[in-house]
Amino acid sequence: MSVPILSINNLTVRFGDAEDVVRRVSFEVHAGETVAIVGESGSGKSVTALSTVSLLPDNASVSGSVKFREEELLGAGQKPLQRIRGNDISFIFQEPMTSLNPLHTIEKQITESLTLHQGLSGSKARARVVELMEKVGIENPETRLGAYPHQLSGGQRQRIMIAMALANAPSLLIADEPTTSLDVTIQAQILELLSNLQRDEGMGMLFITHDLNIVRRVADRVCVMKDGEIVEAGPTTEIFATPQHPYTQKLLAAGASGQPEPVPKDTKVVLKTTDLRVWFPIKRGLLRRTVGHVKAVNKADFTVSEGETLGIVGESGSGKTTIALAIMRLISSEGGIRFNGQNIDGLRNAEMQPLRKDIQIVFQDPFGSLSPRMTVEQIIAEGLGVHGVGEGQNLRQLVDDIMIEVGLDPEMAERYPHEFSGGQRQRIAIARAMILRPKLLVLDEPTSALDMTVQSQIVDLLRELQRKYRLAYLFISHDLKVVRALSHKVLVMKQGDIVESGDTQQIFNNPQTDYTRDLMAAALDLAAKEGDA
Amino acid sequence: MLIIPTLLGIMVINFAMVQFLPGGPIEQVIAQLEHSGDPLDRIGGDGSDAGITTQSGEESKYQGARGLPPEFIEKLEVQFGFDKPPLERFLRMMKSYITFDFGESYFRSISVLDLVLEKMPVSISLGLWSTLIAYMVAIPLGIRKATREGSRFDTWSSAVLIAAYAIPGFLFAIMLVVLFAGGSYWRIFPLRGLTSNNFADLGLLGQIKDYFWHITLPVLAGSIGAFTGLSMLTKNSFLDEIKKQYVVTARAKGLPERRVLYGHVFRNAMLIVIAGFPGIFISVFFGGSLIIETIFSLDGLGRLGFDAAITRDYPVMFGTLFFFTLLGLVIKLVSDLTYVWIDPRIDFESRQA
Amino acid sequence: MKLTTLQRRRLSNFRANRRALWSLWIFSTLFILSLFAELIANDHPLLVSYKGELHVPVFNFYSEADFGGDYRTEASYADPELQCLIVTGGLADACFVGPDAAKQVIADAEDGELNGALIDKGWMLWPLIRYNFNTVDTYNVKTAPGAPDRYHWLGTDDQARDVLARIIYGFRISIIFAIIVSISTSVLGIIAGAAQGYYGGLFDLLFQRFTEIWGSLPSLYIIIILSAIFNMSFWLLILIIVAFGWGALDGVVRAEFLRARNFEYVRAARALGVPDRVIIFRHVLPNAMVATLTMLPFIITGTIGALAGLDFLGFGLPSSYPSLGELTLQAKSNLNSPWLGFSAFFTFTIMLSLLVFIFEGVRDAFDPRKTFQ
Amino acid sequence: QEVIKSYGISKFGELKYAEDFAHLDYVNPDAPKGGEYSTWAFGSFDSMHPYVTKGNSAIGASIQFESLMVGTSDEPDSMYGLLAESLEYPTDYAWVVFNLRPEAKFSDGTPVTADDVVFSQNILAEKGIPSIQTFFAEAFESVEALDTHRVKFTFTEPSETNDMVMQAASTTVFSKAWWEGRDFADSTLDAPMGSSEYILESMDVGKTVIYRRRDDYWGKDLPINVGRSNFDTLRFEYYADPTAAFEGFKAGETHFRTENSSLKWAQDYNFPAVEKGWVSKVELPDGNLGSAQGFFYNLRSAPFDDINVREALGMMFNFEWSNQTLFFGLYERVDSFYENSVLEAQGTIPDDERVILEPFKEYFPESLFAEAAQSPTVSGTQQLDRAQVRAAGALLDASGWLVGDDGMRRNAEGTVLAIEVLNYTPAFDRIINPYIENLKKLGIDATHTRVDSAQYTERRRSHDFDMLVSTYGNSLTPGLGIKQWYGSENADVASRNIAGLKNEGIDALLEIVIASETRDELNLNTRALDRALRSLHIWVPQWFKDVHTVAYLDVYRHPDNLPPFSLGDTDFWWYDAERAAELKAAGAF
Ligand SMILES: Nc1ncnc2c1ncn2[C@@H]1O[C@H](COP(=O)(O)OP(=O)(O)OP(=O)(O)O)[C@@H](O)[C@H]1O
Ligand SMILES: Nc1ncnc2c1ncn2[C@@H]1O[C@H](COP(=O)(O)OP(=O)(O)OP(=O)(O)O)[C@@H](O)[C@H]1O
Ligand SMILES: [Mg+2]
Ligand SMILES: [Mg+2]
Repeated sequence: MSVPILSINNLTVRFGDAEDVVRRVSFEVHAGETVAIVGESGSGKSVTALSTVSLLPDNASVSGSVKFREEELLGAGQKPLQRIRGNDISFIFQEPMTSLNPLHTIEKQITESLTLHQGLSGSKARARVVELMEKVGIENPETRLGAYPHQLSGGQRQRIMIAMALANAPSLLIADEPTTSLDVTIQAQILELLSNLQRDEGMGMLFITHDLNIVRRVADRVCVMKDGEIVEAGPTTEIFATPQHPYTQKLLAAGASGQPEPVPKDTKVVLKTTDLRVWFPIKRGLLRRTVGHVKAVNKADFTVSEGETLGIVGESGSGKTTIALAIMRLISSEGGIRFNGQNIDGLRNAEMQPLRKDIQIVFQDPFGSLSPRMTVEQIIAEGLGVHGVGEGQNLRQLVDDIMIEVGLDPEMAERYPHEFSGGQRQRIAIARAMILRPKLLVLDEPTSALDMTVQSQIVDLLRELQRKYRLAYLFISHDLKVVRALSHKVLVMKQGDIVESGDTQQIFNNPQTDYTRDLMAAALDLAAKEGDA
Repeated sequence: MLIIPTLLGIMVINFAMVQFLPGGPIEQVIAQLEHSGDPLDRIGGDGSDAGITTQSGEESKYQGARGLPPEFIEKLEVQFGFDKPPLERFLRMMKSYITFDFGESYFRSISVLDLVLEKMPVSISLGLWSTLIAYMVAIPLGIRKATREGSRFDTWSSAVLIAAYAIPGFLFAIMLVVLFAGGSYWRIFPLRGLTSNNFADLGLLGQIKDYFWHITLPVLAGSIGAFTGLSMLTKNSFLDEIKKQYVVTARAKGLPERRVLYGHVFRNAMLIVIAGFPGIFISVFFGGSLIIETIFSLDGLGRLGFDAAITRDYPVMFGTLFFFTLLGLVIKLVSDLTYVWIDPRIDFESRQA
Repeated sequence: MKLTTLQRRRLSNFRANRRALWSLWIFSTLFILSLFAELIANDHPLLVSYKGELHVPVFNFYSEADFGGDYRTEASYADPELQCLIVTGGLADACFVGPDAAKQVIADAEDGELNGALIDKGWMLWPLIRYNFNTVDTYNVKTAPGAPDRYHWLGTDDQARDVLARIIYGFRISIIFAIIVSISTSVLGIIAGAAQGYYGGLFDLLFQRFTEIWGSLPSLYIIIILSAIFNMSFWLLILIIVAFGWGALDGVVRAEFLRARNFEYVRAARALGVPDRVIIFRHVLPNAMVATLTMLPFIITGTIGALAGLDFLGFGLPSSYPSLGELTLQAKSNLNSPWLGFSAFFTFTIMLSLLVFIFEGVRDAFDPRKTFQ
Repeated sequence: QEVIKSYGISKFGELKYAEDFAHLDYVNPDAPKGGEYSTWAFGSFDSMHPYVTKGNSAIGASIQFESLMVGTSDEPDSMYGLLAESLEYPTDYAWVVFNLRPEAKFSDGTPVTADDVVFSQNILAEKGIPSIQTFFAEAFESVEALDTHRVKFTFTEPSETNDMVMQAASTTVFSKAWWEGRDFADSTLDAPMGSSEYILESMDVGKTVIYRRRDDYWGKDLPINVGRSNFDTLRFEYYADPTAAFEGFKAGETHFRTENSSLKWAQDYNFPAVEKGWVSKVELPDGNLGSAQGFFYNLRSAPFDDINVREALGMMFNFEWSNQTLFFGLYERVDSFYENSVLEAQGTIPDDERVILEPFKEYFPESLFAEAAQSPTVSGTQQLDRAQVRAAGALLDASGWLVGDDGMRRNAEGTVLAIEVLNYTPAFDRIINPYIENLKKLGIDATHTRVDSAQYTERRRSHDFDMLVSTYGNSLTPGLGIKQWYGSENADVASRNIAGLKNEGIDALLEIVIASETRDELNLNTRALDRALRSLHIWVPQWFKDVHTVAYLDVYRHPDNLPPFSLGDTDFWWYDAERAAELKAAGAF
């Protein structure tokens, strides 16, 4: 075979004086080939990826060798790295929410790479940007050019990342969980796009994901990582058919399954919305006059009862997060919101505050939602202090317990958020919400960055808590499998409207609208491919 | 919108306050007539020994000159309008202010507006160039310090900056004068003024050269202190931002370091620094430079303001106060708009919902 | 008090920054020393033995009559005639012969005998520097300002007062002044700016108007008015400077808060039900502290500078106070006495460098991205 | 009534120069014309009109104007005709007529007429500097033009003395035509037209002002003008900072400098130009009356109503040390209100003074007749003299201010003897602070308070002070004005009687001085007054300077014998063009 595009040899990474987080990792990626890295959350996948083009923070010490074609990248100067970055090797970061410059418009951020490496500018660049945005499935791209990242939904931001990465037709694409926030339809579209590129341009791809379906569908070879080491590697089919390492076996067997416990009778309604509506004003000009609205949520009516899980699914950008924020009263909305029989739509901040103990949220962007200057312990324990929960108990003990429950090592309690992996941060966010034992818990894509084993652990935990404390969940996810495993009822959203709602079984087995049907089909399609393999 | 009530409030409060001020313009006239009223006397005096005065006043030419009779003071009171009750005075003042009539100085036959215009060139020169230079030097320097944190360059530049800051402004200015304009060392720059006496005869190029030749020292003296704070602020703001995720993204795009810093980090880090610009400019402009103006014998708003305060020249004081507050409010508005321009996430709404 | 691991880490991180650590040590030493300025620079001896009895003039009042002289007012210990009295055990007749002759007598009495007669020999223990900040040295200064010599290590100012003694006392007063002012202005400025930026809306609008009105008050006038009503004093000046100083931080903090309140983690904290007050101080403030922490050493030295500036304009502390501002002013008007300028300059530089380095260390210690290095 | 007609006038009639004098004694009649005189001025200017309160007029602005008659620098009070050729007045001094010189012209060539004089007098009375204004308004009944060149001043009442006549003679004359349509009370940068030899050449507001000598000056050949106004141009450069000004002088931007800082005089004149002899640094004698500068007590209230306290405090001011250490020995002690003149009382009382003072014996301390005229005690240059401190202490003891166990002086009621020295300029800090320290040694709780000038003025005028520094403005020919300074009627109003002196004996002596009929009589009476005043300890006298300390580029020349009352740098010095060329070639400027 020809020279590999990327060859990694004996890569070892350490932060400060701590233990190695990546140990003697070696693998190669060839042109036109896709190598998938799967593995436990926190096992060093992202760190490995970042170390290829020296993007780790300064306190990381890296040893071993990373070669792009024949060029050694470890210890290379700024110049060659800058030439290679973004042009030859493109990156899709795990956390699209925090990876975009908050003060630059979408257009500017995509154009930048184009100008830099291809010298495109002006209308040509703009045309290319629009084309790229269309390719990644953003509707009406022209109207979105001037938007800032905070005005986009999680999935939209992720797609912008992807568009940015593909802008220069790189020879190697390193994609760190590129589809976590995408609904299945879009996901399929993106994967299609990637494989086309691979076919047409001979692009190599290093693909990090937790979604084994995707791995099975796109990857030529798979590396399985655990605790910083590659425990097993080989052609996809081989690994899936005859996994050797116990961890691989466990990983393949895992997955959210089962069904939620039926809702007990005579339960109280915890949350009820009537005609909930959120329109974001579009402001222009020096005086910031409102020139129109982004209609994120129109007329949402639903109820959630004690011990019940309401799943919300729908395409990216359909308003799911917005609904979640609205019922949390974190953005202004119109329409009624009743929580525990109390109208909370008109409440002031201070009046809301005592209620917050009972209504908690896990944000879609876990990194952004963690205060950078607080340690994990402080973050998790904060709610306890505020609401006087667990008074008289050893707070540290409570924190340790919950950390273990979500699969985090209590040893890490004194670290800061930026010292964790994506999945670890997600679990911190879950721990923070859970520790309060709220009556209603809103989970916005809580499992997107988790590997299958941890994911099922979390699902079990949620079920367990629901059973014990009769918690109500509002569960937002693109992963229909998890939705199915957890939800009693499901809402399907499209462009701000609830297009369908009903019992989980009914929606899954007998969708009424075309949109839902397509959604299910796409999911099944993937599943089918899984079957093929 | 809210500018008018604010202005009104400012005027009312200042007017009321001045009523409590011990010694008014009349005392000042008297002090001046009796040779003890030069405001500059307060800043180190005219270099004479105590009690030894340079020029005797014109008054002494008149052999029979006497102390001030009470009628004269009554006359002054009428002249300055102090025979009327404060409320009436205030209302009159506000009425004329509405039409932008700021009245005339007590001590000079010139309208306040003309007075301000007369001092403008000096203040604009000092304010504009000092701020510009401070920003143009301090920001890149701060950024460099941030990227090379802990290096020798960082340490040394810190030391120099601190030393520069630690030299009291007036001492530094006077050192510049002695070293570069005086008669003992290098005579490179002029001692005084904004332009040469033969300014009008110079060609355009010559005029520009002459102008910059004159303002070099004052501007240097005026901006040196600002360097330090600004550089340090820039440095620390950058340090805070430079490790964020989006910077990694920018690097991943293959942007050269400069563009990462100036294109991406800059805007995020510089909110305070940039948003502070109008404020700093205004403060330098409106009289932060009293000492510089004095040492370089420049006649600007700094001296005007100080003189007005010390000599109790109320029309000048209130006129300039009104005028500058108005300007200041507008600038504040602009600075609020800059916030939004720099960071589109910013709004000024209440966060109750 | 037990430190959590985190605090210990921060501490060790601060320690690891040797420059900051050294600065802190030097600064504390200087400051603590200056707190005992009376024992270091004073025109009263620390200890006097007179006729075999010990006296402590630094703390107690003794009249000249107590040492056998004739004034009942406080003894002036720098006076050779008084020194002669002490050494000779109160032989007034022998001593009251003029300063130069008195010195002669003291030399004579060294051996415990004066003109053949045995005397009750006394002695004096002087502080390191024999001058207080307001001591006018009429004995060892030919012309003022006097150049550094063995009596006055940094020379004297234009009133024949010892520069070093004035710097020691001036350092103390400036630092105390600056620390009180900085802490108060920072706290006020941060609270005001934080509340404005965080709450926004009507509160911000009204408060902005208030700060505008407040900021427009000419502080010079306030100082004139107040100093006419009360006597200008240390505390009054602090009050005034604080009252007009907090605005500087207010604006910056407000801007930072306007920005930071939109961050996702602030939203998260609100979702958690954290009260506004706590959000402001625990979540937003630490991340909006760059400006504040950077500015703090400058606020401190700026305050010292402001004090100096006021002294310069003649509206500062009463002129007998040992102020660094007065020193710089003298330096300016006496350029041919460079020791004044150099003393002032080095005092400022040292003070400022130490503060800047200390605060850099503090900043680093609290920077999460550095904690594990 | 007899009408006297004369070419000149003086207080007591004696005139040094005869009617046909060729030139003033102290000028060099052959002085060459030409060259430039340049010096610095402090601060800034914004007006060219020095005769009204408004505006800060440029230095030398009055040089463009002439008065009816002028004085000389070697006589205390004589005046000779300038615009006026002669004057006529009756023996009761009820009016005066001036005969103008027909050839006198303003700078635009229009003649100076009686109308202009009338206009000038009236406008000054109406809008001039207030002190002149009110004086004029009170004293002058009318001014009228008798014909084009004769003008008559009529006074409100006849008088014993010719003060009013001399006042009228000093009237500055403005052009009526020029002022047409302009308001005299306004400050203006449009230089008003005058008639003198110099005219404004150019100016740069706040920075430079230059006057030029006119070739067509009408009075070039008048004997009084011979040898004077020799420079072609007079240039005044404004500096807001004294250090910059000195640098300017060093750098040759200005060429003449009167040094007022003893420290600079002693230490700073060692720059190259001095060493090379390009700049001369000289001390020229100053025969003017020494300024009566001192700390004045507020006699109106306790404790300064007690003469012992005043005397004691006076002993604590160590002039010798201050002069030596702070002023490099440049100054002389003031002991008299008429220092440096024949009006100063000396030694023990001579009989002629005794005769004058005897009737008012009861109003003065006994020492007046027993001891030498009160002079401040002389101390060592290091510390205060022990005897002196003892004496001061004894005085305070005698007045009941006794030292307590804490070393402070208290009176019977237990009040501490506390005094405050009021000040407005930092320049005095170095004088006051050491004095304060000395006072503390006496057991007095002394403080120094510095306020701004408006507040200072207010406190002084409302008599809200203990001690402050002031200078009493005296003249070699004391006249009516002295009542302002020392008269009881002025003690309780805001006037020049700052100390608040109220002494019937002094009041009587003032009348005697004013009524003096010959110069000898005046001198004697004034000496008696001086002696009496000094015995009252109303002040702590400070110092004066009996020389002019000047430095100048070695191109200026002055007559060998300078007149006593003026330095005359812009007046009768001249320019040495040869030396100038030499220096210029050497690169001195
Ligand atoms: N800046 C850092 N400082 C210290 N430790 C870090 C840092 N970044 C990552 N780590 C640690 O390194 C390990 C590997 O992290 P990495 O981000 O590579 O995990 P990952 O395999 O991508 O996991 P996930 O699937 O959750 O994203 C984790 O245990 C994490 O806590
Ligand atoms: N602050 C805002 N200003 C303007 N538009 C916004 C804002 N926030 C969200 N939107 C828009 O509202 C729509 C709904 O966004 P939302 O975040 O609710 O989508 P979502 O369903 O959560 O999508 P995803 O699955 O991708 O996270 C999107 O089109 C988004 O662009
Ligand atoms: Mg990862
Ligand atoms: Mg979302």
